[in-house]
Amino acid sequence: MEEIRTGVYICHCGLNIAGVVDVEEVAKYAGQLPGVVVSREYRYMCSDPGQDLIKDDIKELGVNRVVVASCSPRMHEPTFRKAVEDGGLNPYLYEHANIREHCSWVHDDKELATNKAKDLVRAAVRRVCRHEPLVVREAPFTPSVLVIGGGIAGMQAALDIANGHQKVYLVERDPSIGGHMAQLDRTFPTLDCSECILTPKMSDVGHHPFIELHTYSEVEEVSGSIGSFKVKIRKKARYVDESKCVGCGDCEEKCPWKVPSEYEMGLAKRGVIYIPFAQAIPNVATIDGEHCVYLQKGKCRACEKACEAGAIDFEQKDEIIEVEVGAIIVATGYDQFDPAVISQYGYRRFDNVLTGLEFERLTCAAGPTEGKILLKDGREPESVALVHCVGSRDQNYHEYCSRVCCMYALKYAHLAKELTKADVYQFYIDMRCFGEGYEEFYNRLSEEGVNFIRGKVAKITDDAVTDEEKGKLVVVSEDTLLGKLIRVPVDMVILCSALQPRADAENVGKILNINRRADGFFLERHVKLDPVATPTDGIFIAGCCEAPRDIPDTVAQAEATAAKALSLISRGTVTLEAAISTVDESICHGCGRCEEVCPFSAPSIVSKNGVMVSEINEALCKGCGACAVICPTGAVTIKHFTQDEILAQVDALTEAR
Amino acid sequence: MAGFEPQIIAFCCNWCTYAAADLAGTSRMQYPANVRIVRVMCSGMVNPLYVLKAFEGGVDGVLIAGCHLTDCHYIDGPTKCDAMVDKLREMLHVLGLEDERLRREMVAASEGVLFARVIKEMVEQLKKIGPSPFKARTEALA
Amino acid sequence: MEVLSPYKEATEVILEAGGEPLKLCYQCGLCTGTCPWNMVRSFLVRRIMHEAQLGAVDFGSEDVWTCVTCKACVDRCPRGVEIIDVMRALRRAVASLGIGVVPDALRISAKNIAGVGNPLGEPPERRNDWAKDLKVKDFAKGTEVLYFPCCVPSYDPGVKNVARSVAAIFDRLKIDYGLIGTEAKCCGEAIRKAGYEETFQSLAQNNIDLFTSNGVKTVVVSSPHCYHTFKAEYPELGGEFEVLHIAQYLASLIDKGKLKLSKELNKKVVYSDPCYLGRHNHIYDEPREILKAIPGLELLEFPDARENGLCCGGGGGRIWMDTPKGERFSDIRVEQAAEMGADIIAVACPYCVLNYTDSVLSMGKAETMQVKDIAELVAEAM
Amino acid sequence: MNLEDIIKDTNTYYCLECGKCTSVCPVARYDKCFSPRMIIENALLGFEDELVLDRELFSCLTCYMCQSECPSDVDFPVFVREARSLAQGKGQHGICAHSGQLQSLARLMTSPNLKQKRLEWLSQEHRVSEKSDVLFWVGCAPYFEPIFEDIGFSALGITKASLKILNSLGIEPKLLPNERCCGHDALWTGDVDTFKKLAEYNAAQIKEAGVKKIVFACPEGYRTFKLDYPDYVDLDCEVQHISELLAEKIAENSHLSGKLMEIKKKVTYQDPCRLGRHLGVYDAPRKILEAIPGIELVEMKHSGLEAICCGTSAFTNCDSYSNALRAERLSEAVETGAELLITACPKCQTHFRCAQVDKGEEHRPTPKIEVIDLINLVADAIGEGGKSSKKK
Repeated sequence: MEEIRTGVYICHCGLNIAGVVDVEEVAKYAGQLPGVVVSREYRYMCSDPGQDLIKDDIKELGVNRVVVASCSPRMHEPTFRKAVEDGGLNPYLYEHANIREHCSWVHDDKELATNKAKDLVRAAVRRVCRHEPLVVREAPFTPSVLVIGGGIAGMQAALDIANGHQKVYLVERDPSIGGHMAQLDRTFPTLDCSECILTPKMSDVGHHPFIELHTYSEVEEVSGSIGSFKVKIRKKARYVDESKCVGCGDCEEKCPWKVPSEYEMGLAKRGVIYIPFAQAIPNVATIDGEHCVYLQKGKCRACEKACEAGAIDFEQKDEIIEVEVGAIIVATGYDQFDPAVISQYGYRRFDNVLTGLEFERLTCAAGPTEGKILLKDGREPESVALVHCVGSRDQNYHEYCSRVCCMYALKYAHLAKELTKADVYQFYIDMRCFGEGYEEFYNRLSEEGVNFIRGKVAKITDDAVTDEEKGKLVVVSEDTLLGKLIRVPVDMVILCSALQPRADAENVGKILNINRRADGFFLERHVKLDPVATPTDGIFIAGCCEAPRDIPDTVAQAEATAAKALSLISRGTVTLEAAISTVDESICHGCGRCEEVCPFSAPSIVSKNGVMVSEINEALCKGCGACAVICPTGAVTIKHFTQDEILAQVDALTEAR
Repeated sequence: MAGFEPQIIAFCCNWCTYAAADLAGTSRMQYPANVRIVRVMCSGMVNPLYVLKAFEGGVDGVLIAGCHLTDCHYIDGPTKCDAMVDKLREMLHVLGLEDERLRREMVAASEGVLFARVIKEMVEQLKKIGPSPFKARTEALA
Repeated sequence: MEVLSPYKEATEVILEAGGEPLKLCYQCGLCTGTCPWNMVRSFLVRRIMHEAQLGAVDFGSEDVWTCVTCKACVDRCPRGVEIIDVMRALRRAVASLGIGVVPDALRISAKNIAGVGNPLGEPPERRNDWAKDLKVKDFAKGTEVLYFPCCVPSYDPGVKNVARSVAAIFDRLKIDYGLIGTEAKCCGEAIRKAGYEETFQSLAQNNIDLFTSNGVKTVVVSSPHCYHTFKAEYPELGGEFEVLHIAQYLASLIDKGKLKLSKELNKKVVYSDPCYLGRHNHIYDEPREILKAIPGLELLEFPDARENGLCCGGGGGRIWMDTPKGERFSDIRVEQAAEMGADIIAVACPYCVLNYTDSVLSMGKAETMQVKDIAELVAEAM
Repeated sequence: MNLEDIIKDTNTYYCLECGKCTSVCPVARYDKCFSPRMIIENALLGFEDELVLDRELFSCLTCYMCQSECPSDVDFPVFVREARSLAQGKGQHGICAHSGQLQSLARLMTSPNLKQKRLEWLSQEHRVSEKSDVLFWVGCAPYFEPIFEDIGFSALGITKASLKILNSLGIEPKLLPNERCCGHDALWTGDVDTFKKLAEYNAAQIKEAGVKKIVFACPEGYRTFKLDYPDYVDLDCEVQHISELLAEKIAENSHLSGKLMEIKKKVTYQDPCRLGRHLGVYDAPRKILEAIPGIELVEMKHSGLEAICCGTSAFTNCDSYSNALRAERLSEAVETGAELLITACPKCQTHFRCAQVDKGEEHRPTPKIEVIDLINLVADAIGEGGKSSKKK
């Protein structure tokens, strides 16, 4: 048997660890543990000189096992494995002790923290003796990417990848791509027209030879893992043959049934067969099966008669398409917070209390009022109030700052000023104008004579107490700078509603097996250093499905995910988990419990020399360990997490120091 | 039971609860130093023997914590872990061990606050019920 | 310009006295906008929070004593600041630590409560006199229900009928109930909100010991204030009883079919949610169910009902303090009720009875409008 | 004890290296690396490390097949047992089945102030008596329930059946609320420390209970109390397997025999090694089977002194060889044409049931036959009648 020669390295992490844990004492303690030949402490083990200590000791002292006690292994285990490998050892002959996140940062008592650090190091030393060298394997990477969501984020990511001549499957739930950005009129702070900058991109996506676009489709099932995800896409029946439809719109005209248009935020109606908006991609009609009188009641077919191209196909059925991709980009966007739950704001009770997106449609030249800001009764408002932080920065709804509302409120203030002669009042708590050109935009609006009132609106009422208030909506708030309660009578109130996670985010998370934060948005792998990756390898997130953000940030994120996906494709292979299950055939009874319990179908019972035993398909095994727990005989073990290794750690932790 | 400091071993899944404990650290949340974490890849990887051995070693409480049912990196690890814990609890019950000594939690990666709270609660609870009945065994052996 | 220097010691006193959550306040002013006082006069809740954060509170100001603890602001506060706790802490700093002056009316009530166990200064031995002729039995071990009427119906001749109605209902339904001995004292809810923490502690301890030694398991109360403190505050001091407000108790009897109301009442009735029943304890439906069970009764709703209900002005110890004409919330309520054409304002709280009755009288509406506790209406309808 | 002492104590010096042991050894038939002769030879040559670090040391079933053939009367099972205690000292404990939970439970039971809840299953239908001087040994049954649920085995079913039989014989036994593991498995896997502690706690409790006789439904507990406890603790108590007690009563023609209902079944009987070769109890179970009307007993190819072990001992080294051995034994049972395989040992039952879950060999799947305990069969034969005796 080889002699165990362990090297132990205690990191100070500046004062992050050394400020609480007595690192010298821990190193001294580790030095006298069985099998330890060298024990050092160093200011920053992750630095080059720190890593060199390990490499040198391997070469000079014949160290053949390494323990580093520093930050979380989720941070630097790969770093030190690499150092061990560079030193000439197998990278798995390494064990990490977490004495920062799990020790110095959570305990301020120096003695207790030092003792805990000693215990953790002792356990790591005991465990590392039992580590075996493991071989890292590679598997081919399928050079294609699934992008979920056809808003600006999804489109940008898809275009970047496709322009690199790699295959993209872009799946959009709605009949057209474009997302929320297609509903916007102008964009802050430059006030350039949203449509003008978006439609060329939409058109590119629609015609790109490397993009396979599936609109009116949903991802139904995802299996497999990085490099080889198998995806089932449900292409919902739109009852229109996409290849025949020319997008003339005759059918919608003839359709006798009208329903509120989602695109127009319910401010206008659309046909049951419809093209959501003029620039829709693909420019084909879709029958809304839920409302179609023929599909529901068996009578009508007016559209069929109107369609010269003969594109209507009532026999169409949902179709399941299966594709294989190497990586997935999630860009599913956001929902607008429904302010009706804040009863004192009177949304849906008062005609002229609008949400941001509704106002957006009013200002749009192609919108229901042809770009005129009008009250329900057709008058032009003489005064407009903008209420900030509706549903955000409020623990009763969403605790987070919704990030874009201050800026879009300024944009609305400008549009109201530009398109009407109205007085504009902004009710804000704090103005957050942090982006490029944003503070300048705020200055510009101040110059334009917008009234800024610092205070969270308490209620909106039509209960007039003065003649001036009669027939108006009265916005009640404290002006916190004056220290006075004020009542501002206005004609129109715009509620700057928060961006919130999509209603189906939970379900999407389940399908993709990615986590969500407490606020309901998708969780990034590391908030600062890995912001577009998820903890699941090969799945990336871009745009508002991760948190509220504006268009520039969304686009930047989308490009980042594209770069991540392209870099995986250009590498061509993925590293497979080395710490996987293995079977000792001399012990196995072939009972099949492992086969039953495995969610990845890695084990199967096969005949070996006539005897039925379990065999592990290494490409499928993820190393979750369920088979080892269920195995009654002890034939199955998980490499690197063997019973022997974990018990060594448990035993060491229960021993006296 | 003055001065009694319970000893806890926590088996935490790499993807959720271990990350939650990291987050508790990054956010500098203070919690009692009575816990030692053993990292496992999945709560479904926790063998009942690990828990029994920890009790043999004289710990006062064991925590098994991992992803929520639908968050599992390996699809259904938490469900398997629950089934294992149910059986194990039955045995520990026959042994006369207080139910509180084996705690099963689901703590997502974002729930650093919850992790710190679970540890605090567990330490308080164990302080109330006192040392593990198996502690005397290790003391008798020593 | 007056230069303000934050007074650190005062902040510490407030934080120590239980105002910890105020650190979270981000000065949005929603509390001020929500506060009913601003319908009648200026009361800048937000500014008090900021003063308290900085330790720059003017303890001599009447603002310290203004809050009616109706909880409208707390429920809406985006940062979850426990504004009532902060107000209580300010008052405690004055009342217990002597930093400022306690208003006279409050000081007298506080003295009465501490001295004879009721705010009215009545002799303790006469606590159960309201029931003298009713032969209500004394609570003894094994009695099913303890009825605890609150000091106001016990002593105030104008409100006695609330307690007597409950007794009448219970007798008719043959409910096994009793009254606790005259050693009982004020529940202490309001005096605690008024800052007299020590008085509260001693009242609570007295009542807990009394209930426990008599083997009380279930207490039925007429006052939402008693309900709140028994339910939410006594358990911390070791008093765990099943507490039911009379509205809950009667509603469940109606639901089970045990209480049937047969006598018609052809009146328009508007129900005013007491803050301590509604916002503090989320009991909105039971009183309405009771009223709906009275045949002939037409139930009206105030425009600001339930979660948005307007306070009568009597919470937080304000019931003992003078509120000048023109600043009384109860006047606003009576005016609203009159506009709606209501014949009766129904309430479920003795303080509400006091305040509304006062308003009806002072506004000269006694001919057309009555104020009744739901127990009174039920007793009449049986 | 050192290796030399062990060799001395077990007659190993007299080994002639004839190899008869290996030739009759059921394990050696499948596991070509396992040879009792080689194990002894290593010991005699003083190769202690080779002896104790070899996983095969824990493969021996201690079934006593070899000793019956040994011309020098070498007590190989005891030799192995003692050698394992040396191995334990070097951290070797064989391959523990069921993750080693059962071994761990035994160790946990060495805690002094244990307050088990091991009798919660007890219900009104069983009559037990605090005052009785007969103790019924419940054993591991309450702990087995969750572990063996998935193979449909209920150890408590045997315990309950035992109580039913004892009650119908007019015995209302005493049960110990804090009985520990008897220590059988600990002793046979060389964990002598644990065994000693368990024996001491049990002896003290039994003494305090003031019982005269202990009845077992488990041959392992029975063997341990009868042959091993006397070496470690001072316990003056009669011990008996329930099959012996029952056979006795049947022979006395007590009221039980007449009451047995007819069960028309062809059955075969597995002699548990502990009951058979260890303690020589072969007849009692057969007498009982004969006494049940309708039961036709057919013997397997190997039975009685030659009976083949169920294949696993002390839940250790339950490997593919032991599984093959078990499959062979099941084939023998099936070949008799019996519908039921009767055993008198709960552990035989777990192993036979477990094996039937396994896939066996590609072209010869593990034979299937229902396995039940003798005690359950008798309890069935008593039927509801068992309860009527209450009136007496």
